[in-house]
Amino acid sequence: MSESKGILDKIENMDVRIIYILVIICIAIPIIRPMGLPIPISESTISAYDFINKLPEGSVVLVGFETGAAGWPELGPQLNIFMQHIFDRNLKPIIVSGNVDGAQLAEMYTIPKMIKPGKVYGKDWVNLGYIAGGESGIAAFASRITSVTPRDYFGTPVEDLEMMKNVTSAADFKLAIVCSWGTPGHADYLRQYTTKFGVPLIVGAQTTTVPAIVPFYQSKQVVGYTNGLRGAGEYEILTHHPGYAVASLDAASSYHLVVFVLIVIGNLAIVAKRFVKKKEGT
Amino acid sequence: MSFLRSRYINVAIIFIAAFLMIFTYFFKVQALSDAATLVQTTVSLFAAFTLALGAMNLTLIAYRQVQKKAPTALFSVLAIAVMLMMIITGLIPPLMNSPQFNWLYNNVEAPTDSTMYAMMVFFVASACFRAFRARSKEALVMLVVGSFIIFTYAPIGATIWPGLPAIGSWIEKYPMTGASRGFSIGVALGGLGIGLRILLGREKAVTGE
Amino acid sequence: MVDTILVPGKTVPLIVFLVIVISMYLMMRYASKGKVPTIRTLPAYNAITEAVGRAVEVGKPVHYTTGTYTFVGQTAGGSAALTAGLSLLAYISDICLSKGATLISSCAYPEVMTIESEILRGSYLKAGMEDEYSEVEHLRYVPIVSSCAPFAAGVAGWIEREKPATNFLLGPFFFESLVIAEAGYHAGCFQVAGTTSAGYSAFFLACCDYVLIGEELYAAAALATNDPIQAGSLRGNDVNRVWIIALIVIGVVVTLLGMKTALMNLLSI
Amino acid sequence: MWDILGNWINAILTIAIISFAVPGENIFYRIAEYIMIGITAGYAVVQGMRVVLNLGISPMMSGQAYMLFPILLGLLVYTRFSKQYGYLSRWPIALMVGSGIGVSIRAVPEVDIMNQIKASFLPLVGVNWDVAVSNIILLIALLSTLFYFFMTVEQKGPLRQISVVGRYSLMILFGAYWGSQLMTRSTMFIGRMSFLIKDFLFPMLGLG
Repeated sequence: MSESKGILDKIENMDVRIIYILVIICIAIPIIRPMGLPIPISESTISAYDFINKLPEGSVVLVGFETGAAGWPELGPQLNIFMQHIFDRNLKPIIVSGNVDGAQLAEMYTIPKMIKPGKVYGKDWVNLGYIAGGESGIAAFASRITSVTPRDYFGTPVEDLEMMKNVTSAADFKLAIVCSWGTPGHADYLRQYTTKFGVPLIVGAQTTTVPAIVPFYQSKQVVGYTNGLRGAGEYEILTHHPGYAVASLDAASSYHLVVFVLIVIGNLAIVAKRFVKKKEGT
Repeated sequence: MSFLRSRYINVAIIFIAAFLMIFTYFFKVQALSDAATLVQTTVSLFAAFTLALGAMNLTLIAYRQVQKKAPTALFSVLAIAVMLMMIITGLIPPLMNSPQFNWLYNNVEAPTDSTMYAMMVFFVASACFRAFRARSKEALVMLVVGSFIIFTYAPIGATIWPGLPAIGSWIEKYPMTGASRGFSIGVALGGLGIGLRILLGREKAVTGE
Repeated sequence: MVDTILVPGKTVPLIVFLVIVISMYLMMRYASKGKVPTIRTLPAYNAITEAVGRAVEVGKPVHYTTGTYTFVGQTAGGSAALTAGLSLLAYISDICLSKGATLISSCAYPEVMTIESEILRGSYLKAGMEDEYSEVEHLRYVPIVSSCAPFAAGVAGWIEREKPATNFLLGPFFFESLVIAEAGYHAGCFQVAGTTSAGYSAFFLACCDYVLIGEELYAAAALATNDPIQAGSLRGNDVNRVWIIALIVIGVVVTLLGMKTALMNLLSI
Repeated sequence: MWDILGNWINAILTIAIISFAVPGENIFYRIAEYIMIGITAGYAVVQGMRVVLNLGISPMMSGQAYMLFPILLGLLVYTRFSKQYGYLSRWPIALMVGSGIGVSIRAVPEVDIMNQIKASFLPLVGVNWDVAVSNIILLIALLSTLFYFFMTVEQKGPLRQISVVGRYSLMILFGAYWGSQLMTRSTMFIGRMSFLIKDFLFPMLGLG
């Protein structure tokens, strides 16, 4: 009896490093050899896709790269596929970021990959760079764009950009997309763009913030959202551009499975221990 | 000049700035809206100035450590050296866009930052192992809900049984939305309360003694 | 006149705003005139003394952090939690000094560090030990600039090395919450945590001995400062909660009666 | 050459930080920790300079002379290092705090309170029974959670029961947050592992 109890104790107080090594292995294997599990498409992704698909050509869309390098593995795939869809539909994106390095990430990782031949900077898309000052900065940007970004990311005065001739405030945006990993995030965008100027909002969410976004989606303040890497994968399938997200989701699945098994083992150990105790008691 | 040190100046600045922002949200008066935008531009500018404070404090700490020959001094000097490297490459024209700067960003800043975040994968797993144990009824609720949500978000859930994500989405759409609303309404009220206390100068931590 | 300058669609929000602010102001005034509301008991708040006692027993320091927020350019919720965390810092520092424990606080922003330094110095002054306070020894500055990763790394690493006996995490947190709380758990710290973010409350429930969930953090701060104004503003929250609950119930009943559109139109002015 | 060196540094730093988990805190992690602190601080300085240049100095040079005033006020931030004039640094901070509070609380009644209340006027009749039951559950969760946070009322008797339901609703919320954590965190780690395996290890071994 006491021997089985010893094992159970050991399971309950397992060295965490065993868990850590398991995690590394279960994520590495599907990266090396993907399994290609099917990806069902969520309603919220479809509603985001439909909204973008129905915008008239040439509409100005604000895209908030509200992430740093660390959030990129999750938000990058979403931003990339949104941008690709935007370019495919001949919409005109304005890139901004309230994060110090968001605009740079766009220049380094998104534009070179997603740009279509024939698109001209300043005419078909612009990058207005970093907005300092958190929500205050966003509020100022919304009411007059040049008040916080008089020059774009490359140092050109905004008035000299052809696309910005008729775009002076948030009232000229037909849609705002925000992919954020903290502040500024969907809440700031909702307050400053949606409630103040009535700009429809699509959120490219981190999965962790989805529970906070669902209430806004239910109350129709957010027209659609994509859920992390999973959402990016769904969007890649919807737009027929399967890429990084689709390929990486298998690793996510295997990680979830391993954690679930760990949870089950932990609980079985507790239940078994109670059972052993009871038996010893009688 | 002692009146300059009084905290009432701070309170007055805070109050006027906040009032301007709130008033122009509800009412349209062109002159005040322009003033509000100017204040916001100024705030953006100030925020940019504060970005350098971290570097200054870091240098100060490193200096003190070197002076005291503290055991961490060497590490602090390393941090300062890396910091200077980043600043110098950043200043090479085109500002913040030189190949050297981008190289540093790409190969040092981005990987350290994102790997640190990625470390959570371990901590979440081990914390799950510990948190999701049915020690009490409350923990049991968390465990069951958590498990359904796990299989709602991971594509493998639907492969195992399509019912799993369906139940998970239902939880997300109804009971969780309800609780989330209740929680955030409360936090929003608390935030308003503190905002009001700061505006009235009752929060000495913010306005100074 | 009012019609011409009021932004369309903002009438009801303005009324709600005024109702909340005025009711809160009135409750604060009542409280400051001596009608201080009682705050319900919070086990996590009562555990603070026990936690400090633990540190005295084993002769190890107490670690404190308010997380990676500052007052500048952040949301109201974050500022509120940070203010609450700072109030609790003053309270906990007093307890530490009276029991003979050393408190070390980690902060992420220079401006927060300045404020914490003032708080700690004040606390030492109150205990008559002002000579023993040193900013270098009792405050750790771990800068955060564009992300909280360096802060998380710096604090977690320090906890692994120094193994404090008690770890307080009270304030607004981002992802560093779990990194620090896990490090504290593995270092065997007695942990008391509290934050206003739902996501990070969940983390704390897993790793910490006692947790203040959401508004409980504000309540704990009011208890700690013994400030009637703070207690009054909690009462103000409760008063507003009453009408919010009532409005939801009325709305559901009106919807049952099939007159939802009229009500929605009324509320959208 | 630089590309290869960069790739190596990238990989070494990544592994050094992961080594905090397995085998545990060590000298390599510590070096990476301080490099991280230094590089982010440096990045912020340059970014700050650029904003000051774009937003303050170049408009000032091109005619908007009044921008000199905010620039000088902004410099007051640095007086905090002086004992004598440290109080001056509170002024720009006060402006930032005031404006920050103003813009965030002005929309709270609408976004976080009214719109959420309006979205809770849910139909209980005239819809399918399953939707009706679901809506009732949502309302119970919402009202009981609101109830749980009554702070200045000692909760006894039936009030206590409602608040217990509220506590369970909160556990549902927290359970959901937990579940969502796994996805985000695994995604970030997948990003790093993809780099290590596909962009570093494979090319080195001459694979795929």
